[in-house]
Amino acid sequence: MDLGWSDDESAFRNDVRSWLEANVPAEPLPSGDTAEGFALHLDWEYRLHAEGYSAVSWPTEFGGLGASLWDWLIFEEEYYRSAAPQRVTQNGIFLLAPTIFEFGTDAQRRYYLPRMSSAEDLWCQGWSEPNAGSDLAAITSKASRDEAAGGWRLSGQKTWTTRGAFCTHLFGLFRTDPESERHRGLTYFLVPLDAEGMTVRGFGRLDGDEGFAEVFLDDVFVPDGDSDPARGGTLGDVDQGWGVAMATTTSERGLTLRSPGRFQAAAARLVDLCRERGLDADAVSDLVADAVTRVWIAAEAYSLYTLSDVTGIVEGRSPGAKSSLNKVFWSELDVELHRAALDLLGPEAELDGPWNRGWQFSLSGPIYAGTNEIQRNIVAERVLGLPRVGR
Amino acid sequence: MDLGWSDDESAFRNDVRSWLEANVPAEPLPSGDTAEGFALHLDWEYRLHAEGYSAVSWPTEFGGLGASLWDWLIFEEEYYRSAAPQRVTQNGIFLLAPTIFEFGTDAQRRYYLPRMSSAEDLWCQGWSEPNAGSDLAAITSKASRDEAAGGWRLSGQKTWTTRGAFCTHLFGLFRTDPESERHRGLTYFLVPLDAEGMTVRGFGRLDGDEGFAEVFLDDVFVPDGDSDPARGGTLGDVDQGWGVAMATTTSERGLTLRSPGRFQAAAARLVDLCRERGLDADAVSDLVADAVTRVWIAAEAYSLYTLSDVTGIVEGRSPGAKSSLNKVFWSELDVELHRAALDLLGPEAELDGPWNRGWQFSLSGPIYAGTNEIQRNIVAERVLGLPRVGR
Amino acid sequence: MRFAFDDDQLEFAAALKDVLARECTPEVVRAAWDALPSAGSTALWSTLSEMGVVGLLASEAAGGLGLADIDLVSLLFEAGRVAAPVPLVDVAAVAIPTLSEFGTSEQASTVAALADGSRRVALGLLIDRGIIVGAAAAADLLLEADDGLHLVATSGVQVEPLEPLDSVDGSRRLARVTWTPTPDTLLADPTVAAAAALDRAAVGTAAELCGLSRTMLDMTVGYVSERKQFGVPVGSYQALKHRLADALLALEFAQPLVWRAAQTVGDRHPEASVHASMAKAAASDAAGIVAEAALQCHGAIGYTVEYDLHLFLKRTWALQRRVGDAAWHRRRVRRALLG
Amino acid sequence: MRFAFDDDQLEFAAALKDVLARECTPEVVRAAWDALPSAGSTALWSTLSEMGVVGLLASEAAGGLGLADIDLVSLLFEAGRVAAPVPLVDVAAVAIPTLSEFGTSEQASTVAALADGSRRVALGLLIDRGIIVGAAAAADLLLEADDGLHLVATSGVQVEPLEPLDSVDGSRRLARVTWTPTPDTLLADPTVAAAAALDRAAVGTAAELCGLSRTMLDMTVGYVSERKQFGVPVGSYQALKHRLADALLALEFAQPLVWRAAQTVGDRHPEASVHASMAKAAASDAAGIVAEAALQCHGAIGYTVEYDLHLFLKRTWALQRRVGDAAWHRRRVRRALLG
Repeated sequence: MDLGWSDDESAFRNDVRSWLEANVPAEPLPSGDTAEGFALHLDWEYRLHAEGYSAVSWPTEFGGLGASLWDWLIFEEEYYRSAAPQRVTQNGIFLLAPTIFEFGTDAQRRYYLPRMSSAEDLWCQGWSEPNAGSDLAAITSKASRDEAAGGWRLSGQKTWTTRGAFCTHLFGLFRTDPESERHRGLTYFLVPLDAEGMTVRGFGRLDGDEGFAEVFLDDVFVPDGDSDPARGGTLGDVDQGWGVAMATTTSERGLTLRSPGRFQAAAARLVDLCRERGLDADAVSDLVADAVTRVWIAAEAYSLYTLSDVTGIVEGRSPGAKSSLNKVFWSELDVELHRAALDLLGPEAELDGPWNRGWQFSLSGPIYAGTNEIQRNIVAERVLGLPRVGR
Repeated sequence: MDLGWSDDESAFRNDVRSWLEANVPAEPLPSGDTAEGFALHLDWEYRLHAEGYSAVSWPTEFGGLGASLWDWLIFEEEYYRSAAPQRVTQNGIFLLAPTIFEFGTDAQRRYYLPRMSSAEDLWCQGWSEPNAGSDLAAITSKASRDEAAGGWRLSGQKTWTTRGAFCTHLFGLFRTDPESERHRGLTYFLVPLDAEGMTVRGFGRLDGDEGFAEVFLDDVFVPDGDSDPARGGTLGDVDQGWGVAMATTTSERGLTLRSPGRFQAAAARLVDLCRERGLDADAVSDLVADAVTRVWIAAEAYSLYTLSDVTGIVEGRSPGAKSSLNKVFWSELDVELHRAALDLLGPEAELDGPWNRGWQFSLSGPIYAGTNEIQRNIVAERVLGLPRVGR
Repeated sequence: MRFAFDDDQLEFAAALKDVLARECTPEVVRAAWDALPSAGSTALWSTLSEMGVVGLLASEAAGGLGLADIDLVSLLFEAGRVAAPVPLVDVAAVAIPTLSEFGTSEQASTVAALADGSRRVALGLLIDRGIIVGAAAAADLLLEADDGLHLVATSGVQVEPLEPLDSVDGSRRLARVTWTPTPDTLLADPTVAAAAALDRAAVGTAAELCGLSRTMLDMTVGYVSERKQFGVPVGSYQALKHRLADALLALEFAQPLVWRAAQTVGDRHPEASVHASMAKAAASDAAGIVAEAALQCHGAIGYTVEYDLHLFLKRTWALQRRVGDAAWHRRRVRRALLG
Repeated sequence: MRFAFDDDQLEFAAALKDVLARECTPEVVRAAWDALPSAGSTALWSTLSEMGVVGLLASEAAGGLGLADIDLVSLLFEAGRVAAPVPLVDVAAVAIPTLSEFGTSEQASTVAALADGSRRVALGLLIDRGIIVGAAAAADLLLEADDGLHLVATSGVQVEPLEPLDSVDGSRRLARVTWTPTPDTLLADPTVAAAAALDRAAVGTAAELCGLSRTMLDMTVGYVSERKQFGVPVGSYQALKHRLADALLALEFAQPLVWRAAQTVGDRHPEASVHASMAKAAASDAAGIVAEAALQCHGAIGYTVEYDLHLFLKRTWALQRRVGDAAWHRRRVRRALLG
């Protein structure tokens, strides 16, 4: 047990903090899930990249700083503490990139990663389809072989694609073996959204932002493997896309998407709100104050749990199915955090401000990245070892 | 809507209250689930019966007062408010009797009911078997035809029989069709525990009382139907026991077992405890006081819900599957009630007193009479109409 | 003892339900999001006035039906079921009986215009920290001050709309009012009136929350019975079944508290305020439970504005903490219980 | 930064686990229910003393191992796993370090006898309202009064056993002590000592609760994987799966708070008391959640005293509210957070 940071780590923290203090916009940017807001967020991404801060843990050749996992945690803590803008590049940097690192060829890594960290390429995910949500293996979008052209022709529909309307590329699974069922016969594709035959339609989200898109593919050509990365390609082996995708969804559920810094910073803002509102002497406030305290403790627990996970990873132990515990915990913590905020606001909770928007966004946590029902099944079956029979 | 009581009803309430004030033992009796305590409870049953109070809603010919459902509710309210002894006859009076009223012959009603209300016959239930708990249809105890003797020979084992060691009779299901499976081919039997071949073994319960028994049947003879009620018999048609039993379990889950008076009286005792302990100025007490208030509101809600049910029954509408809502609600209310009490007691909660005993007993509520998991399935499928497929 | 609605009440509610099914479709609710300044749906308000719903509690002399709070409560439930974008609670459940019972004769004389739908009142209780819904469409405001309840002409005070920070429920236009109370606008029995108005607003809001909950539950049951994943309807999974069973449980046991409170508030029963608080606490909690279950069981589709669920979710989130949230009302019960 | 136990700690815990599996079977726990006056299991106490567990925090000069709170915490977890009926928290986690650090030299000199197992101390903090566990088997009592912590000879005070109203956990013999504090029994730094004793008792109890929880969870997973109803293991039902997943979730996220607190309490970190309170609050809540899930998932068999589960349930219910319940500890965190 060593709960302190090394001198180098502390120095890194100071650098990051100073830079953020000098550079984070004084006024919060408008939501990155609207067209105007997205443009402003892109500017921010360029500035991060110039400093090597857009993907600190990546090797420098790909635009990162080659930082350790510990430094990454420190960066994230400082990032959220400074209330810096949301990362509109997160689907690429945090979800796709780990898969490219693991399954991509050298050519793919060299082509895609620098464009991703510099926000030149903006990736959205194409997992869900109208009839394949929780049941990802029900995918029907298909890719037919075009032997002559040396590639595939993609057709079908993807939906719930966050910020799809503002992105440049899509990653997702398509059925390459027409005879196959369920998770067999799928291949992982990388597709530019400006390819011929692609149509993207944005639509509205609960919290008022136009953050979702449907993507329609009509005979879209994608070349084999890494033969021409600029036109897209396949990632990993043909018909083996399920295994490749699972690596991505694990990172979606695990450490990378939800760093503890986010919840500690949000809990700190909740504590500020609580102080600001003042604790009057009556019992309502006591109840809310207890809820605020619960949230604070939970954010601490999440942070310590992550430190324990990172220690394990650094020492070569894999968290495995336990990442499902993480996902359930942070998503429900986020809901409780915003519930406490609305309770503090009382009749003002219905105002369309940051806390109510945050509340609505928090409610998507238990739904996306594998519903919490599915995560609890995984915990029960793969961590506790309960029998799989039945639903 | 009429939230008042008639003059007759108020007069009945006054009579009951006066009688209870004069007769309820000043000191609580020792638990009726121990041998000594059971004997004292039997004395109490005799006194109730002498007044017509052992089964107020039954016709006078069977030992009741012919009271309306409203009068029954009033009686129960007063009974619990007075902290009168638990009813050791409840398995007979509240569970078996409704089935005898519905499925018994005149001869059976005339023989069994008066003996039941007078506590001469003491009934225990023989539902569960070692491998048939929640899954009642998995019963393997069997009854073989003895044509010559005009009856059946019963063999098998029943378990979790509350107060079985102190009772005189058992009711339960036995498999009369050896070829049958699941809920087909079962028959509802009434069996004296002193019949040849019966063995009863008591065993200990969580809260320290010896309240459970296992009952072993080895070739026990039971005559057909109502041919010789003193030696037992069958209730309803042969091989149709499942339908007969369901009528009983509905009443176990529904109104009869858990009258609102019980929870209102317990909530009132909780409020007394809260006042007695004093509300100091700090927040812990505020949290507990809020929990006490929640319990009080829930007890009120349960009472009103029951008034609505009874109005429906009186006017000829059946509550049906909604009785599963009742069971989940009262059993979880009872747990919350005792949790609040233990929180009030703090470090003294671990003392083996009435509140801790009550806590332990309350935890059996979500288990017995159909686990709350099964009740929620029923609510989802039969009240909400969700699809039955799957588990 | 009889704890059930009578035939007249059931028939009126059924008739209203039919009318609302035609005249308050989700499209009508959506349209109210765009109406500026929002008067909610004016066509619907006319219909409700003509049916006698608005003036239900007004005396026959004032053009009303002379009925009681208990007669109105199941109509408010129906209004909640369709998320009706109209101020039934403010006008029909609160202003009309409050002015009739506790107003000066001049104030009481405005009731006829309220009952026939030609005039509206919006409610500003202290507990809502000065936030008023639909003030711009109201001729008068029923405003609470430290000395009790006042009836103030909207034209005589400063109304500041909360734009752009309006309600998440786009059919609700919020404003704050700046005014200086003077004795001439006080009701005849101002403090009793304020207390009664709070109770009535709480019970009326609770009834609407129950109606909203019922619809969210119905929509969800419908959706999960149809939507298939892994080859079966998602509603056949036990986790979803139990979550929806819990949602129903919360709603079913909140409703009787609301009906009881409507009866006793109308009767001026000594315990009426406690009953009103039990009702609002239980209904607020139940609606919150139902709303979260509904969104979770819908999955991503519930998270889009193209799908109707969000209309009900947002109204629910607004009303949950309106006229006191569950914790506030439990505290009121607790004070009665424990001192 | 390294948030994990080191190899020495893991090996010691594994060794202790083996010993306890042999020497602290459920039969040993049951036997402690009948020992009068309960000294818990004296054979087990000897073993633990010989292994160095009891004296882990005592200096080597006092016959101990000179280790720190963080080294002891995983051993307390193991003791919790088998519901060990011995006063490890009172003696090893609290009395030894408290007397060593804050006692007079005479008081500190008793540590050697505590470390070798020949002498015991029982703890009476104000927060436990004077209820002491195992006072009759203790030579001395570490008693908190308004002026701080005292070390008092048991023979010099009046010990009233709480029979017949003893603990629901029959291995715990409870007593109340009547005494008049005098300055000569005070520790050298009495108020700091009292505060540190509370923190250590909270963290130690939290660790035992985590161990108890782990066992209840393991027993339940085993049971529901075997027990069949409706033709399949009951553990294949989603409702049970999710309930046990929630139980695991509560436990997994409580544990790191407990480990962290053990480290910072040993370090006399300025935030140590807040960390201790977070640990006890989370562990008390988690243990309660696990215990209820375990009983419910077992069904009727969990409700019998012939089956071992009840030994763990009852210890859990006792420790949950010992040394402050979850609400008390959250309030302490809250005061640090919000003032």
